[in-house]
Amino acid sequence: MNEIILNGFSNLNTPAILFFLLGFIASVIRSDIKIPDSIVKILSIYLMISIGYKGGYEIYHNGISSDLFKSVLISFLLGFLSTLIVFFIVYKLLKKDSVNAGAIAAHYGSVSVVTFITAISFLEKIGVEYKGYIVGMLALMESPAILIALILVRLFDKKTINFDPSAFKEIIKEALFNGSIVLLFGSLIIGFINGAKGFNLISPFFVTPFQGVLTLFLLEMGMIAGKRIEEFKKVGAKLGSLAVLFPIVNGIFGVSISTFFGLDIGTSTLFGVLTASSSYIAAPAAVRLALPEANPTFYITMSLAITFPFNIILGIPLYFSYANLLQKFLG
Amino acid sequence: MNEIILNGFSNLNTPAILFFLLGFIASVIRSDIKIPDSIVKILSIYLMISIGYKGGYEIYHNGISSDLFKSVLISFLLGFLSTLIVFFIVYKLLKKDSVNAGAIAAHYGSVSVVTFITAISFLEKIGVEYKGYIVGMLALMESPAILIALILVRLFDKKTINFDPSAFKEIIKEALFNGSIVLLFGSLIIGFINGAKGFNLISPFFVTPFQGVLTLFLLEMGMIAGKRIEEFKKVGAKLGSLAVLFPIVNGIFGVSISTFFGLDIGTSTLFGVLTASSSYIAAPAAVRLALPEANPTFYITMSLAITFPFNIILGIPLYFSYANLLQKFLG
Amino acid sequence: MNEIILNGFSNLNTPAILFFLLGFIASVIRSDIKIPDSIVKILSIYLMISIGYKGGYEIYHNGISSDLFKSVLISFLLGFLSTLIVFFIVYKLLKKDSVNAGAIAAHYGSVSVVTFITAISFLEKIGVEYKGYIVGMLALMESPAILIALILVRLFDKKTINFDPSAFKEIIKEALFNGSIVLLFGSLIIGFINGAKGFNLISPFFVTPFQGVLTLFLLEMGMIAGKRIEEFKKVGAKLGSLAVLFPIVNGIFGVSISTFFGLDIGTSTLFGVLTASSSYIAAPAAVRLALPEANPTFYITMSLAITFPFNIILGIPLYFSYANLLQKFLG
Amino acid sequence: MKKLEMIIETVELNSLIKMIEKVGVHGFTILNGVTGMGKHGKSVSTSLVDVGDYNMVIVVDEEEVINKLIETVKPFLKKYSGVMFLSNVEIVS
Amino acid sequence: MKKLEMIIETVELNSLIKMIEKVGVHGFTILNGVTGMGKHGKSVSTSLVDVGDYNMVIVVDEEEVINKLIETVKPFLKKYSGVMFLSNVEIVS
Amino acid sequence: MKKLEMIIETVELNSLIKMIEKVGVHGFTILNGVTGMGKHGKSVSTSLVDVGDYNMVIVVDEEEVINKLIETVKPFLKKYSGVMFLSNVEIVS
Ligand SMILES: Nc1ncnc2c1ncn2[C@@H]1O[C@H](COP(=O)(O)O)[C@@H](O)[C@H]1O
Ligand SMILES: Nc1ncnc2c1ncn2[C@@H]1O[C@H](COP(=O)(O)O)[C@@H](O)[C@H]1O
Ligand SMILES: Nc1ncnc2c1ncn2[C@@H]1O[C@H](COP(=O)(O)O)[C@@H](O)[C@H]1O
Ligand code: NA
Ligand code: NA
Ligand code: NA
Repeated sequence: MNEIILNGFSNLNTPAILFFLLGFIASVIRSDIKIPDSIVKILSIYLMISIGYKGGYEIYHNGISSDLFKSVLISFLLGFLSTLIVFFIVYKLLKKDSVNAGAIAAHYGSVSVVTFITAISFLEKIGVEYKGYIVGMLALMESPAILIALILVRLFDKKTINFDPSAFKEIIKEALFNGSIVLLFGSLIIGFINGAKGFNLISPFFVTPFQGVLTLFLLEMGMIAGKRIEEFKKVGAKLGSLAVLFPIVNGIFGVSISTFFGLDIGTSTLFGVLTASSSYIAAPAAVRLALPEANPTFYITMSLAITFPFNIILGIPLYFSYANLLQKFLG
Repeated sequence: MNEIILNGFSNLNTPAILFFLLGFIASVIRSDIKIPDSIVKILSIYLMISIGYKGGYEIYHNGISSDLFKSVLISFLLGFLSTLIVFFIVYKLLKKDSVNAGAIAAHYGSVSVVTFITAISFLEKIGVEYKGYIVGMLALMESPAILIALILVRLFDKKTINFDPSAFKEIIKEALFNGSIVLLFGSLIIGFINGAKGFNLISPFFVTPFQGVLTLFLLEMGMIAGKRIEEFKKVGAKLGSLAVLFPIVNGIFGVSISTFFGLDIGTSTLFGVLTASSSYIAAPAAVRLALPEANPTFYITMSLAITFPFNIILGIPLYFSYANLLQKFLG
Repeated sequence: MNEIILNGFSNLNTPAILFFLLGFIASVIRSDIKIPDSIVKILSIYLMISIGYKGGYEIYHNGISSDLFKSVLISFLLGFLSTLIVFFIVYKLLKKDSVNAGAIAAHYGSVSVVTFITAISFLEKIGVEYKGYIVGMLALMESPAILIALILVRLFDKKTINFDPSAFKEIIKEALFNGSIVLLFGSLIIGFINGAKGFNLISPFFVTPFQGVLTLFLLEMGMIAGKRIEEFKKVGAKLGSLAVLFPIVNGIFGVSISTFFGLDIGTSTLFGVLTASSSYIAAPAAVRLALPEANPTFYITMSLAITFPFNIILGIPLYFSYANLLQKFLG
Repeated sequence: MKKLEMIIETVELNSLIKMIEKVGVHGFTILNGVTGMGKHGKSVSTSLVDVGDYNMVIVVDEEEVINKLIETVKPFLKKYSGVMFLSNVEIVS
Repeated sequence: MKKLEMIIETVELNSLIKMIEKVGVHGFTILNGVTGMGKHGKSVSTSLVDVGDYNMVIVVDEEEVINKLIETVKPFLKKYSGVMFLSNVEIVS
Repeated sequence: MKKLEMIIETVELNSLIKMIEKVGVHGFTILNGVTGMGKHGKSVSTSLVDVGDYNMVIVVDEEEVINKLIETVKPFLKKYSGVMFLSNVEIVS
């Protein structure tokens, strides 16, 4: 247990985390640092290209692992189960209506790109290896949970909801050809095809300054989170606590399953992080379209203002420590 | 001929070209990657400063070549002749009205900065030298074609068009003090004045990450091109084919003239690229102002969605191979 | 005196200064280079994080100097006195109304981040050391002058002005939790806490390309300054000359005080630059809110179009030379 | 001539445009960068989550066309956030 | 129903919103990216200095609410740059 | 008082402003970030090509001033893309 706490604190003293806290504080004291929307959008595109390309280059370098197909399976399994768990906790235990339960489940079943990227940085800093194709799993896990959540709502709420079929088609299309999925897979493939020559060409832009860009992005994420803390009371103590409980349960669950399937510590940690993380870009947009009756204050605040900070500050070292313990215990 | 095809394919396996294709595909399947306008504008400013500054530093390093005045002459010659060729093909052979013929000619007589930059990257990758002052020729060739095209329209369409003299004055001013001209020449001169000290100071920002920035820019160019393919039918098969024919004719023409004038392979290739390329920033803005009756679907789609991709994917290695053959053939 | 002139001219042949001039010229000849607002904002955030973080790392590296408390005192002293000087010159000698005098004084008492950053680059280029904590002084000197100027207006113009107390509260809050203050101090503290590990992580983004980013920013500053020269006649010859006189007087004053307090040449120069520089971001916004009757043409044109260019081109080497002379003279 | 100003969330803009085109108007104008407050509370636009960005769409046309458009859009606005304002206007030409 | 369009400088937007909320309207809409010319001259917005950026704020409500709002905002507009336009409009729902 | 709303392409904005200033109005307001559809088809704005960006320019003034402005702008709108809407409005002050 000492190790966990130690890692947690060592993770705190990085530029990225401290700038996240700075953004949070700046926003709470209403200081007027405003990173323009267009910058936030291009930073997020940059991070996805970078992480995808590096993953592809990694595969080019180390070859496609035999674990690949296993991992695809794990991805779908984890996405499916975590959506289900969250839905039933909110619907059955909290007695919320199925629409809000589905909206929240869609977020927790899906994934957060920046949480994943922060975890990769964490592993690289402490020198732990992981499989390059995991970036593909990130892309694979973004959309299915949203579809599963919508189906759950439909099953449990036959009367009030009548799905607009054209909206549903829109959602399926979005689930497959979502910008971040295309960008992640596209960059992965290009990184693989380009090999070392291409990597050397663009790494001064897409690789070397990466940590600094992530730091700038987390400054903005801190400000976004800080702006939302006023809404904590609207979310309530129960949902608020669940926003901490969900990532812990899902994270431990994700690490366990992938360790049992025989994956290495680094990759298992990342699966834990993916399962623990909750979406705040793809899911809110899809849910707003498909479930307009759901309350955005619930899902956006939980995902962005509680689960995200929890994961990048405490969650990541926690899942890593657990992956370590489990691996030692098993082997 | 094998060499041409080989070069063409080796050029395809670069990050820049593959991200162009990714952008194109993303846009066709309506994936929602949106690079904000403000980012596209600053990337394009960055590329111009970078290319201009490097050109100026090159001149500082290697001295002003005796070919310089020859090249100025070639620039005007090529700009003038290619505008004329395109105008008469569209006006006489295609029987389009003079206004649309002039609008299209203005685009093909002028040049594309990004096509030029991609060609520079191509030459640097395969280790072929070129003269640094050629960046100045890029700047010289941007505007004259637009003026020539307007004069052609005026000559062939005396009755319907009555030029608003104030608009014409505006266009002349724009032709001389256009943003990209000022930026290219300005950076060239500063790069020359600053010498090695200045170069070392700003190269970590303006030179080292250049390839990565170009890659990001081409991702967006691919998306812009992809968005326009629906309009292919509106453009029609004839104009569509011309959008491939024009660059080939003009490119071969540009390489030939500059080789006959005794320029080296690299510089001749770049003159070929400049002549083959068509404008999609300066020309559309000027034409929209001066020839509002011309159909933008024609000139924008041809220039942006056909000629630009053709040039960066197949054209550049083609003009290079031709420059090679011609040089061998002549001496 | 030769040294001053020499330094002044050597400072002119840097990318940053020459791109400032290019921007100025481009704007005067109405060339249409437009750097989007969102880019200008993020560049300015980048520069503040970078300068703050480097300052913090510097302190981590060299320890907190015993001069620190002395410097805090000097900051407040210089801010207070320079505001007072400017107010009385404009109010008593120029016989302007107290509202316009206060508005102008608020600008000259406060500081310009980019002037300061250009001075840091100047010192680093010629290899002169300075104390890292001076970045904190930059943050300290931004707001007090604005408050002092408002109090002066209130004292000298009891009848016409009745302060809206809620606006005043807003201004006090803004003075303390202003975005740039939070960003500068925050980055300073993080740079100090992070130490060498954090510095290595983000320096490829926040340190290495710094000079290039500054150059791009000064291109825009040049264009902004150029756009305002038409308003020179509205400002008039008297205020126009004062916009050159104020920085010289304040700069010499700032260097003198800090040298007498025993600070080193680099740090004294920077105090001179801070006192000489005038605000064009924080002060205009605050003044527009608190003194809507003041004429923005006066204070924005003076600060942005005259004092800023004067300082970065001639002022910085001037204050440095004076600091040198004074130091030799005294010791 | 009637002028219909519709304020709707950006996520629904495409659907609205489709309806407008189906009804067949002579033109429309879209304003970007719109935020506000209404029955659904304050708009919650942040740089990252597009939810809460609004657009204003203006259509000027003959009364019957506008009425047809209103009938088409009404059920949509029952479900999603948004309002419509109707006024008199003249097209100058 | 009355529609009140207020054009004010961005630096004063927060104060205006507070007044609107105090009066208690049913909704309002804010348009960004507004510039113009009026009694205070041309707006001088540049990329760096925010002075001179304007917003348009639209409130549609019953006549008495709008009148109350006008009375609240009037003294404010005496001091700061800005204008108000009033017209007739119908809320469709 | 009359309110004239003109929607024109950004490339023509400067010319329009010059006309407005020549006629001599008391003020005008420019809205950025406008797109739409009209007789000239859908606006084709992309990040790189500015053609197809529109602005809305609003002028509120006395009827005769607005009429003079309409007569000045009309031939311009015959040639370039754009429309004008006229309505009644009251300036509050
Ligand atoms: N009474 C109103 N006046 C002006 N704008 C309104 C009004 N009601 C609603 N809006 C606008 O319409 C948007 C959606 O309204 P609602 O669906 O009622 O939340 C709001 O965010 C406002 O921008
Ligand atoms: N007559 C008018 N018509 C349209 N907009 C106006 C008018 N008068 C003022 N405005 C707008 O209101 C802003 C502030 O007006 P003012 O305070 O009179 O300078 C101007 O910059 C314009 O955007
Ligand atoms: N009937 C209309 N209602 C609203 N906006 C219109 C209408 N007609 C034209 N517009 C606007 O004016 C622009 C230019 O119109 P046009 O020149 O007819 O294509 C369009 O892109 C629309 O933004
Ligand atoms: Na998850
Ligand atoms: Na050409
Ligand atoms: Na000062």
